[in-house]
Amino acid sequence: MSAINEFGVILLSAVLVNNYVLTKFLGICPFLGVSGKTETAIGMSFAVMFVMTLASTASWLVQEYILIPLDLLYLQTIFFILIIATLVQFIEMMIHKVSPVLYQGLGIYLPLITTNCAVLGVALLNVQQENTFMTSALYGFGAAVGFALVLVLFSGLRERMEGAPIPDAFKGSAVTLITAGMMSLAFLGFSGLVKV
Amino acid sequence: MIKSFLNKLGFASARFAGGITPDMCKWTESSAIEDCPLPPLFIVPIKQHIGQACTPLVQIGDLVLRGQKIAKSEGYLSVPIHAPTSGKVIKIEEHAIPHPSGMGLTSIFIEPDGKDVRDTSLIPMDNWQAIDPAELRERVRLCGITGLGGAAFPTFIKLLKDKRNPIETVILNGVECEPFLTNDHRLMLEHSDEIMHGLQIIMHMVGAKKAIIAIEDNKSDAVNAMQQAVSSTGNDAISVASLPTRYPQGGEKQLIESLTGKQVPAGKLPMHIGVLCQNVGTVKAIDDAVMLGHAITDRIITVSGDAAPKPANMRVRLGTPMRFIYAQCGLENFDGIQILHGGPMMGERMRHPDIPVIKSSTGLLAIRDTRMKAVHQVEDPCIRCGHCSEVCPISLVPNLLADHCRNDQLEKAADYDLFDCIECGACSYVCPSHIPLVHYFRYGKGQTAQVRREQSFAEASRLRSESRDARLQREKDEKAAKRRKVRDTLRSESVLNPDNNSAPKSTTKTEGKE
Amino acid sequence: MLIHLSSPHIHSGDSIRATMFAVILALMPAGIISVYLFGWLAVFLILLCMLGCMFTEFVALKWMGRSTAPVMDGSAALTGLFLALTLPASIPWWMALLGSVFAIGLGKQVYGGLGYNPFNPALSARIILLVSFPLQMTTWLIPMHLGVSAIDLYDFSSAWQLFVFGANALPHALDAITMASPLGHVKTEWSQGIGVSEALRAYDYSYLDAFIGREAGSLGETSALALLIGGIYLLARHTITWHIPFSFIATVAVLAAIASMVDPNHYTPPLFHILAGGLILCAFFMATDPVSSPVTPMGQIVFGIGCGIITWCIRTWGGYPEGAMFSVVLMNCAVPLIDHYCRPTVYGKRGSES
Amino acid sequence: MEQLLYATLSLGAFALIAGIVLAIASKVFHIEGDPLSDKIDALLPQTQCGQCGFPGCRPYANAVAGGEADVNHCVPGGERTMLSIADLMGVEPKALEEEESVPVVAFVREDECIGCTLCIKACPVDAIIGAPKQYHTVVADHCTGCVLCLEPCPVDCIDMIQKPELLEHWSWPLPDTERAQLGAERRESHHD
Repeated sequence: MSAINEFGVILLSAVLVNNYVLTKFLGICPFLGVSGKTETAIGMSFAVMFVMTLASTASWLVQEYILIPLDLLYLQTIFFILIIATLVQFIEMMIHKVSPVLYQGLGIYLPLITTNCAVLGVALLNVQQENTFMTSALYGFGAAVGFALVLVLFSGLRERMEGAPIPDAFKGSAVTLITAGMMSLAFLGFSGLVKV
Repeated sequence: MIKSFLNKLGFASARFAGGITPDMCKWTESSAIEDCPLPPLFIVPIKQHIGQACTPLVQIGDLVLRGQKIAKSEGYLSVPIHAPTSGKVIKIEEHAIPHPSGMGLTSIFIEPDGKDVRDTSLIPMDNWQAIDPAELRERVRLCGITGLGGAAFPTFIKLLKDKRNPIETVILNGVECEPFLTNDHRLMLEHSDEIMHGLQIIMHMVGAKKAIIAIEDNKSDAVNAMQQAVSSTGNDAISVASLPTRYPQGGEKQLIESLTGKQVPAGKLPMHIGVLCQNVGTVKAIDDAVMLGHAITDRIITVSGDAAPKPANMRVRLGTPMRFIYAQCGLENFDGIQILHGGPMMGERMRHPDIPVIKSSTGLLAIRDTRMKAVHQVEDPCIRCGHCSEVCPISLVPNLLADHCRNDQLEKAADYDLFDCIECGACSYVCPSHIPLVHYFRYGKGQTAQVRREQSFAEASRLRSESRDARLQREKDEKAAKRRKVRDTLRSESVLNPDNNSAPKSTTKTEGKE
Repeated sequence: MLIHLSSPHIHSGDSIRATMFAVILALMPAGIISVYLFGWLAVFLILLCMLGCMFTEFVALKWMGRSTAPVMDGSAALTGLFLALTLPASIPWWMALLGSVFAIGLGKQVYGGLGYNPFNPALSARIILLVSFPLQMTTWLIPMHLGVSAIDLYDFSSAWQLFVFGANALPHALDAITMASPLGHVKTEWSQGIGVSEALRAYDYSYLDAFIGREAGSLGETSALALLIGGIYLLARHTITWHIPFSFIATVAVLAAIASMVDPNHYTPPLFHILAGGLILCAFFMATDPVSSPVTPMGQIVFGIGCGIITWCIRTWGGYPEGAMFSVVLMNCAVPLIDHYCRPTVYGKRGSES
Repeated sequence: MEQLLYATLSLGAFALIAGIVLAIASKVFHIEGDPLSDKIDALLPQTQCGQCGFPGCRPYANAVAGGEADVNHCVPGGERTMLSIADLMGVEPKALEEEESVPVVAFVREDECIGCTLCIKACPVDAIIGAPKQYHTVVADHCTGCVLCLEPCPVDCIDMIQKPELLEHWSWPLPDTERAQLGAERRESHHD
């Protein structure tokens, strides 16, 4: 029971309370870049979920079985980036094969998952928080779900704003950022929901 | 009172979804049908139905009789056109027809001779019970009968006795849910026996076991009249249903849902669920065609509107110019007046009154400019109140759909079921922002059709281009092969003489010039 | 005159202005109760917010070179009224004004004006204020009827004094004129290990008072009775439908009922939840704001349920005592997706398509 | 020193593994052909007119898919084609290079035609029929209006005439209300 409880708390915290985009402000680049259309946003979400979950588990393994035993902690960042880059390359080839349109839609943002700070952030935070293998996998997954949730919600809002007579001064990224800010404020309502 | 309150709360009393209860303005419900005199000139367009246009059979100077076929149908989805009276064909040229574009169509101009002599080549079929349904069906087609409720779909197509889709129920549509219009109402009062007789002919034709005559409860006298006609026939397979007044109950699909609780599946026809729906006016026309051998040359039209001095129900010959009909009702000056062809909910605005009435003309309205402007000129932003989706009889989400149409997002619009829209206008009617939703849907439908046309044209062009490229390639290959052959022979001949090697090159040049 | 006129050519006569004024009318009972509770202060605040919103709208439209006609369509005034009713009576006037500017400027005009704002403008402004000024936004004046307040708000000049110069300018300590709201009280007590029933007894809580509105809280949220009268008027007028209010309140009630059955000492009973805080105000007026809520009935029910769940979770476990406002804005984010996926089945497509 | 060795070795080994995994993946997910250019080709009007600077629609589609050409070169396709290609490619729409023109078809003035068959050879979609020394006729239903037949005609007997507007092809324009018109204008200015 307590294990399930703990897992639930981790998930809830990662998805809502400490949402990577809206409260930690990590991964803003793809959040703004690929939220123009819901379809691409969903594709991006799955890609990030895949990369984030695998990256957090893989980095945990590397940390535990290579870096610590060999006392190579100063190589942490390089290793993690290597892992992430490999995963991203892998998923890029996969998407290109499975859905060329999605591949086009994600465009430059797909290889840029490599530099998505949220992915590296999850890997580093996992290590910092001294999570176990299971909890880091869960934390990575939760963070990705949180990222996916706000990305998809945000894409819906942006699609709705597409036909709106937005004043010229606010067109484009201005209104997008205001909306993101508003969402972030609303997510503050979740603060304190889970004590982590 | 309670009922209207419940309606307001969203508990619809009719069984189809949505719907509205506009002010019905049935000002002419107690005026008997008058005969409209013959105009000095008839303008008969060669297409008065949904489907392919007809080909004129007459030439300038020909004398025609009333009911004589003057244009023959082309293709399956088409019915012939008949002369509205006896007279002379004076010209055949393009003339504006009742169409929202204001565009024209080839029309046959007939000057009446005043004698109004009927063509009697079609003999009455008094013994219709003994006649094969297929023969009756051909009669209905020959007499040019289309649905007279406004859509003008060729009637004979629906009267098919099909073993795979047997018709169980015939629904007689006397709902007339459009405001202002009373032509069906008067017809049911004054010609209930003919309608009843026509209904029995139809039941014989399609082999239906029962029939329902549907009338809205704001026409209680018509309900009584039809009930009397039913009891006089003694046929207990026919019943009269009085339905609560609610627009667009008269829509075929909505009426079927109201009466049977069944929905016509998307992309299917009523006959696929064993139902045949006919307008009362159409049934009367069928009775005339079978019992008298009369082709359709006239119809009942309601002339009304706040700018019509003497609203009336009139029996009007097809091809009579609107200006002439309005004049009969005392309206001659059209300044500051808009004219509508059809009812106010689905009718089209005509740009001028010199347009003839056709088989689909249910009513002619004259509405003051100021009133039209109040409805049409303003468009406020959508506040997403959702009233439009509440009243939509087919459960669309009109405001989102209109957004997609306005933004030219045609694929999205199709995904939001644009093509299921019946353009009843209930959404535009209730919209607090006065958004012309139906107009956006029509725009979206037109644009989609355009895109599809362009796509199929592009596809055909691609095929032609590819086959041309293939042909050119083949020709080139053949020539090359021939050349190689020639070269080979040359080479074998001059294997000891290297000077001849330039020969193939010159061959290429001459070939290229050809 | 226009060339292409598509049918229909008649109209029901409904308009945006009529809708907006109906909602303003429906909020009048709550406004009257707020005047009863907070005297002139309520009048000042409501007027300030309404005028502030209308003025902001006017300036924004002028600035963008658009027609200023929408200022008078009642939507800006309504936003101001909404905002005022969610504010505590003791809020400094400049904060209320700032809120009005945020509501219309950032909440509405930035998105292109009426009909395009994804979030409820009044609630976005309130959240901005709550996050920026947490203390002032959760300080509740003692309502007048309790007779224990050290200041007479029915007296114009002393109310004006408080309104213009703020609570700190008063000779009394702030404590003498403020108290906790029921929700905040229960939450604080629980954090100190005091159970629900004991906390409520200490608060002298009565369901009847809460229903009528005789309790601490923001201007317009206290009286369930007044809000229900307005809500029923809107339902009868068909300005709103039952879907959102019902699903919203029912969800909170069901969650509260289950939780209080499991541990009545920790979780407050459903009726307390319904009457407390801004739930009824949000359910009948804020969540049903047509522009920022879903269009389809199905979507509205989903929206209401989502609001209910978030409200109850924040109230029960969250850092803020009241979650109704947050829940509405959070669900506003999801409206485009709800609209997309909760469309009704079109005629003739039942069961035939996925 | 030993540390450095471990570091180099482990990192090198790890990179090697990653490299092998990716190499295998690139074999597994190898892509035949270019499905994207097929999709673009399907959006083009197939006039084969060459106004885009490429010798036909397919070559242009290939160029766009390969990122060698912009999305706004198709003149006969007009704004809608440009928008849908931009949408497919996920790039910002661009203004068309030339004004959209009304749809036209070629028409041969038969009394002047000398029957040289040059236009027949030039027509990319075989829309002109006729034999040597006979009048040639344009099949209007097949003509794409590409104007490629004008140039080779030695006697200049081919006209481009406007396509007649058919009643069945008429469609409702946008409403005349200010809001609808503003929307249309906004949409147009958006691409400039």
